[in-house]
Amino acid sequence: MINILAGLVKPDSGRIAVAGKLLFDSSRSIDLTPERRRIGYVFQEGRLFPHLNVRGNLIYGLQRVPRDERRIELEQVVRLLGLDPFLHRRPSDLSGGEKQRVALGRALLANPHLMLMDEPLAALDQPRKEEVMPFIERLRDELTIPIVYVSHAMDEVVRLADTLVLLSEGRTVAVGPLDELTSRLDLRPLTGRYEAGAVIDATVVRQDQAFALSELAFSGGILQVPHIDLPPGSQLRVRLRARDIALALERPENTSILNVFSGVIRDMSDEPGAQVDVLLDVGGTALWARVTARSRHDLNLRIGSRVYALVKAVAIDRHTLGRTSGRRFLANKEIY
Amino acid sequence: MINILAGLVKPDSGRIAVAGKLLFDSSRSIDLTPERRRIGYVFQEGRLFPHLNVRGNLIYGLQRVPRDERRIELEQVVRLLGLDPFLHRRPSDLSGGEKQRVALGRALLANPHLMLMDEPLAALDQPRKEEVMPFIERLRDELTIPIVYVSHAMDEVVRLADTLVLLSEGRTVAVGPLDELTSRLDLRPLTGRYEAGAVIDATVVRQDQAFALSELAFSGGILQVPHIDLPPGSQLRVRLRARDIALALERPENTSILNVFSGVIRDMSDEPGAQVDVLLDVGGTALWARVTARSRHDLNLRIGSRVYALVKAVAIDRHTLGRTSGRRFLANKEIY
Amino acid sequence: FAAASTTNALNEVAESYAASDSSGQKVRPVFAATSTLAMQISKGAPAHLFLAANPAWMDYLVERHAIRPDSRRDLLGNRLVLIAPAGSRLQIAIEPGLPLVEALAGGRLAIGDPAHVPAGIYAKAALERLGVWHAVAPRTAQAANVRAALALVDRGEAAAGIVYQSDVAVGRRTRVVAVFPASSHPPITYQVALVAGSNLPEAKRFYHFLLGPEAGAIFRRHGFLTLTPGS
Amino acid sequence: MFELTPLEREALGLSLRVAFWSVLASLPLGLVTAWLLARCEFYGKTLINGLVHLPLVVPPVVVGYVLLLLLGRRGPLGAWLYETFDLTLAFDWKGAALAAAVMAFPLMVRAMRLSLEAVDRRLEAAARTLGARPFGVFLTVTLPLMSPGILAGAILAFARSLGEFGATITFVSNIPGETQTLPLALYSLSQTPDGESGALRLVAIAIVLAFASLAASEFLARRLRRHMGA
Amino acid sequence: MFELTPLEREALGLSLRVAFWSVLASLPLGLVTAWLLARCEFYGKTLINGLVHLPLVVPPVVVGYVLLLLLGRRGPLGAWLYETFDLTLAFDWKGAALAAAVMAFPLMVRAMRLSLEAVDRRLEAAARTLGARPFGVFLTVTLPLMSPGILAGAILAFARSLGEFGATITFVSNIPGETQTLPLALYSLSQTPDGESGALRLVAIAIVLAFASLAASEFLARRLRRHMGA
Ligand SMILES: Nc1ncnc2c1ncn2[C@@H]1O[C@H](COP(=O)(O)OP(=O)(O)OP(=O)(O)O)[C@@H](O)[C@H]1O
Ligand SMILES: Nc1ncnc2c1ncn2[C@@H]1O[C@H](COP(=O)(O)OP(=O)(O)OP(=O)(O)O)[C@@H](O)[C@H]1O
Ligand SMILES: [Mg+2]
Ligand SMILES: [Mg+2]
Repeated sequence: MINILAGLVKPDSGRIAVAGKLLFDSSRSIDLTPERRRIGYVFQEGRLFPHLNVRGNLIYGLQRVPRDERRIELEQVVRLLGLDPFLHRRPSDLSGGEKQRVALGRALLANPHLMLMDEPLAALDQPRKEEVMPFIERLRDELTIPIVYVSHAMDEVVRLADTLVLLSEGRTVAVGPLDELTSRLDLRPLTGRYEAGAVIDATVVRQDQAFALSELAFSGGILQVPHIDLPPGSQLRVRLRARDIALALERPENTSILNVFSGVIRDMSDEPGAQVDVLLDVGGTALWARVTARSRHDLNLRIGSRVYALVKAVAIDRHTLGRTSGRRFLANKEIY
Repeated sequence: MINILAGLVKPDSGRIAVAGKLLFDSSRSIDLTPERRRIGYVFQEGRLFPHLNVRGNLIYGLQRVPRDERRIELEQVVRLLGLDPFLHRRPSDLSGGEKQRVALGRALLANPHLMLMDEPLAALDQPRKEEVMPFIERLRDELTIPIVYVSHAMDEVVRLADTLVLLSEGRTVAVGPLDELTSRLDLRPLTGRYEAGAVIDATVVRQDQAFALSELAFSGGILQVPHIDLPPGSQLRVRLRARDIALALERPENTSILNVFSGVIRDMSDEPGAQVDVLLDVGGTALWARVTARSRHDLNLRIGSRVYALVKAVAIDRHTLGRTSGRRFLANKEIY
Repeated sequence: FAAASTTNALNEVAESYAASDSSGQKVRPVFAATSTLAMQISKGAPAHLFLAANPAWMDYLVERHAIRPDSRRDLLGNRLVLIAPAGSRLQIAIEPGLPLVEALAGGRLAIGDPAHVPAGIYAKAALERLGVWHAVAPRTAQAANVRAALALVDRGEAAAGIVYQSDVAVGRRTRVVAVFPASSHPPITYQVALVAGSNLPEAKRFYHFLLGPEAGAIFRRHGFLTLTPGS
Repeated sequence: MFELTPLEREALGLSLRVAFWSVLASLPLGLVTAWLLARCEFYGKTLINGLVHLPLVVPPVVVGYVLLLLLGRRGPLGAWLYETFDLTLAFDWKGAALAAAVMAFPLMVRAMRLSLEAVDRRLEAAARTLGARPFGVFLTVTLPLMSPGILAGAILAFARSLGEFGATITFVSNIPGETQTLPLALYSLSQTPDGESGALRLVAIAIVLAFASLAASEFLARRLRRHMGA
Repeated sequence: MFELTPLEREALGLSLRVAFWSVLASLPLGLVTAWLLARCEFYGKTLINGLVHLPLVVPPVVVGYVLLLLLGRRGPLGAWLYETFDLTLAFDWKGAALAAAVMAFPLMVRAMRLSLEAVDRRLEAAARTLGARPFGVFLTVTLPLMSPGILAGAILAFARSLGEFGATITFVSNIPGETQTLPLALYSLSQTPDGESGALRLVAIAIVLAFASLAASEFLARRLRRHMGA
């Protein structure tokens, strides 16, 4: 699929256009070669050139961009991706994470109009993933290139994307803003049960140095989370997993749960089994909570009930925080 | 390290013995060749023979075991691992998960005295991991071969192992029962912060069909979890992550949190930052809870305080459940 | 074992011998360069008779006691001819100081390698005796055997060549410019001898047949001169 | 149409026999040599490597001469072979096969060495842990995995053997029915004034043979590759 | 000690020159052929493959004769070359280089083809997405990646060229200083009754040469491999 975008595989029929430029149109026999599409492709397996050192790999694409069209320069990318220490090493001497950072840089330096990332983290283990992820976030935030990010991993998608295209068995199932799609009950089988949750947009309002907490404002109130190194006023996106939110009928006292929000039940999933997902409206923000069917019965939860959402501050960790990026980031999650 | 056990790499010095059989002793110049060690090795990359079909791979080791020493037969392994559908396929036609199942079977059929598994799941993506994991659990439970399981992934280790050997930078840091080691505060940097928690042994006492819940008894009380398909009386092991447990000074009413246990604070971590890990004694069982430093202050938590542990039932999922296996399962977690 | 240049003639002789010989014993001729065969005989090749195009190799074998010296006879003779491609206008008479280099007009003279190919050795001797070897030598193309030299002329690659008369018998694209007088070079002799250690009576019989008139007629038909007293 | 004369048939049959046996006989030694060069580190490896490649660099006639010196009935090795096994190589089709084998040896070893170097040694380690002894591993894992390379080497050597001339004529001479292979028959014909048409026929036979063996090798290689699941 | 006679020096120099140019000149065509065989599917591919391998199967003398027929001054190609470029190949060292190139061509193409087939095409696709045109990809990615194979092929061809005899003597005959390469000089000497000692000296030179070129190739291959980071 992504190979078709890059021009490496020719589709039977269809139309591909990027930034107003027609790349492929079967009905008009237009088929731009990969090198003329100006699409930067970050491959799952890195695909660095083994016979060139890191610098050689980086400038491979840059050299092929006319001087006056170069908006991204080597120094900038080296700084952005922290590539300085191994500019003169060979790809075979790099760790997996370093390799992917070089692959990112190489694609960037071709000054593409669009970046394609095909599961750039899939081949990495968790620590390596954590190493590369911030660099992708920086690209997204500091450059103005739209990115198509393909991944099976919902946590990556949630952290990076604005717009989500859900593909299943080769067909597009849904397209829309990330928080909208992750909140939709009917897409739950695709967005994942375990990872199900809602994404809220928030602003840093205060840093509590004493307890190393940050206070984030969103339309439902103030969320306290472990310290985030951002100045007050920064926009960010927080993913609250349904499984981390409990419900209560009255505001609990003397618990370690710092975040308690009042809201109204808007919807409830109706699948068989022990678990029920409950959609809340908390001051205009949608939140999902996961409770047991027994609790629904015990607490007599119904649509329209007024409840308190209990959110543990410690459950909100780096995995679920991402800075917003102004809708420039598109991600696909493909399901087999 | 694991290659040394298998006899593929020769250590400078030391002694290796399995089941009373001396395999290597540098001081006595004993060094059994790999083929005489009778150690089954499941490799990270599968290493199936590409020129043999699945059946040929499976019987490769079996053929080399004298008839009267064969305790494990082909049919048994094919059934155990569900290999029937692709017995006559080539490894190149198998998915990653199927490959690892064949690799498991191949190693088993060599009728080893000990199984080595070197990150058998590391090369698989999450759905594939989920596919293979139950088969490994079955091996562990239905055969009497001790298994050494090497992994960086704490969730795999927790699900499979009884005895944990923690290695860091080539040195053994700790050896002991899994639940003991995962509860130790000083090992927290190695066992992982995010995944930190306690492992408790429990017994199925009742199945609640109406709400699809299972009730598990442990020394601290009754734990309600989403339905587990085990008959009452089954032993199992549950991992409760610190981040899924909140604390309260009084028993909260009208919440969706089903599991509330009374306990006493035994220890608290004292690291800088927003989070504090609290060790509880709940009726003789050790539990970890993670709260914010602010909550510790607000609730005035001290060692000896009596508190309630709040455990969401929905947080206890397949990832954290494993059946016990009577201490036959050893796992290493290696940290760089 | 026989020199390659006698292939056709000797095959025919062998056939006629087989027809005449009551024992039905067949001769198996083996053809290769004289030098190759001589070396093989000296290393114990299972040969009975040796027909050499170059007496020097006979001497070599005599020294090594590989042949029976008393059986050594001059069997055949040959003439050297100067040849040119059929289409060429080359005309020259063989006489001392002949203007061969000029006649070649920048082309080359194909000869056998004078180091070891008998025809080349004779050609060199003849040109030396005519006093032009020194001038011609740089213009020679030295082939690995007579046939290769002939092929060079045949293909028009070389402007001229010196080969045995017996070799041009059927050349269609080649024309004989002149025959070298016998006086211009040492006599060309093919010698025959019995290989030492071969006591096969049939070998002896064929040896005598070769020296006899019937064989001589066949050889003459193939352009050789016969040197045996019997003919 | 195209019918073979007895002489042609004889030469063709002999060529095939010589090439077949030369390949078959040199396979084991080729394997051992490839193994030494690919897997072992030892003093004098460069020497072995050089020796193996020698027939490629030295003219065939010289190789034939050296063989004659060593293995002729009066040569040191030849005399021993004759006395011990009553085996004569010189002037025998077996000698022709030997000459062809020596000339083709570098090509065979190169192909085998390449394929051996490409065998994943981790698969061999896996076989050891499954109870196979080193030689068993070689037979059941290494050999099957390098079989495409062995095939390529064998076909290459076969082709080279079919064309071998210089070493053969020098070592075993040109004995019809015994050592007169296709190239030697071709030589004989080219030495006679009116042998051209016969020579051309032989060239045609050689070419057909070449194409046939190549086609066979492509076919086998494809089957092998399918068999290996690649 | 060991001092070369002028004849030996001449033959050695000529051999090196002939082998060098034969390899250099056949490299581009070898690459194209290897590309066709490894990357393209077309009707008649088996034919091309067969033609390439022909010099391996057919005796060298025949190859030399065919060259003479085609490229001699009266041959169809030869006449054209002569008229158009005033270029004569027969009796010239350039002809010797051509003969050597033809004989070594199958070996060179095989080595190149193997290495080309081993090149990861996904790297080429990556280069395309980075803005390189197909030919640019070939120059900057494919060629460097197959360089060890090209080196191996070139060295093999060089060695084979050094030893080439049959086709050379038939096509360009044996002209001292012009076409008398080492093997031809060696052959000449070996065929003379008392040339043995001289022949042995030449054999020694050939062997030294073989070892030198092999050592050079091993050295280069190791450097290349290091360069490729493998
Ligand atoms: N031109 C095409 N038209 C329709 N379907 C195609 C086309 N090309 C490939 N496919 C199908 O798409 C499937 C895989 O495509 P793709 O390479 O996008 O996999 P993927 O989802 O990226 O896999 P992974 O996520 O593991 O990398 C193939 O199995 C193939 O059947
Ligand atoms: N004989 C030895 N003695 C001491 N250290 C060794 C020995 N052999 C290997 N090592 C060290 O162990 C390190 C890696 O060993 P090992 O193969 O066990 O890695 P690993 O932890 O399994 O890696 P991964 O988990 O990614 O597979 C090597 O970097 C090497 O330095
Ligand atoms: Mg993909
Ligand atoms: Mg490992």
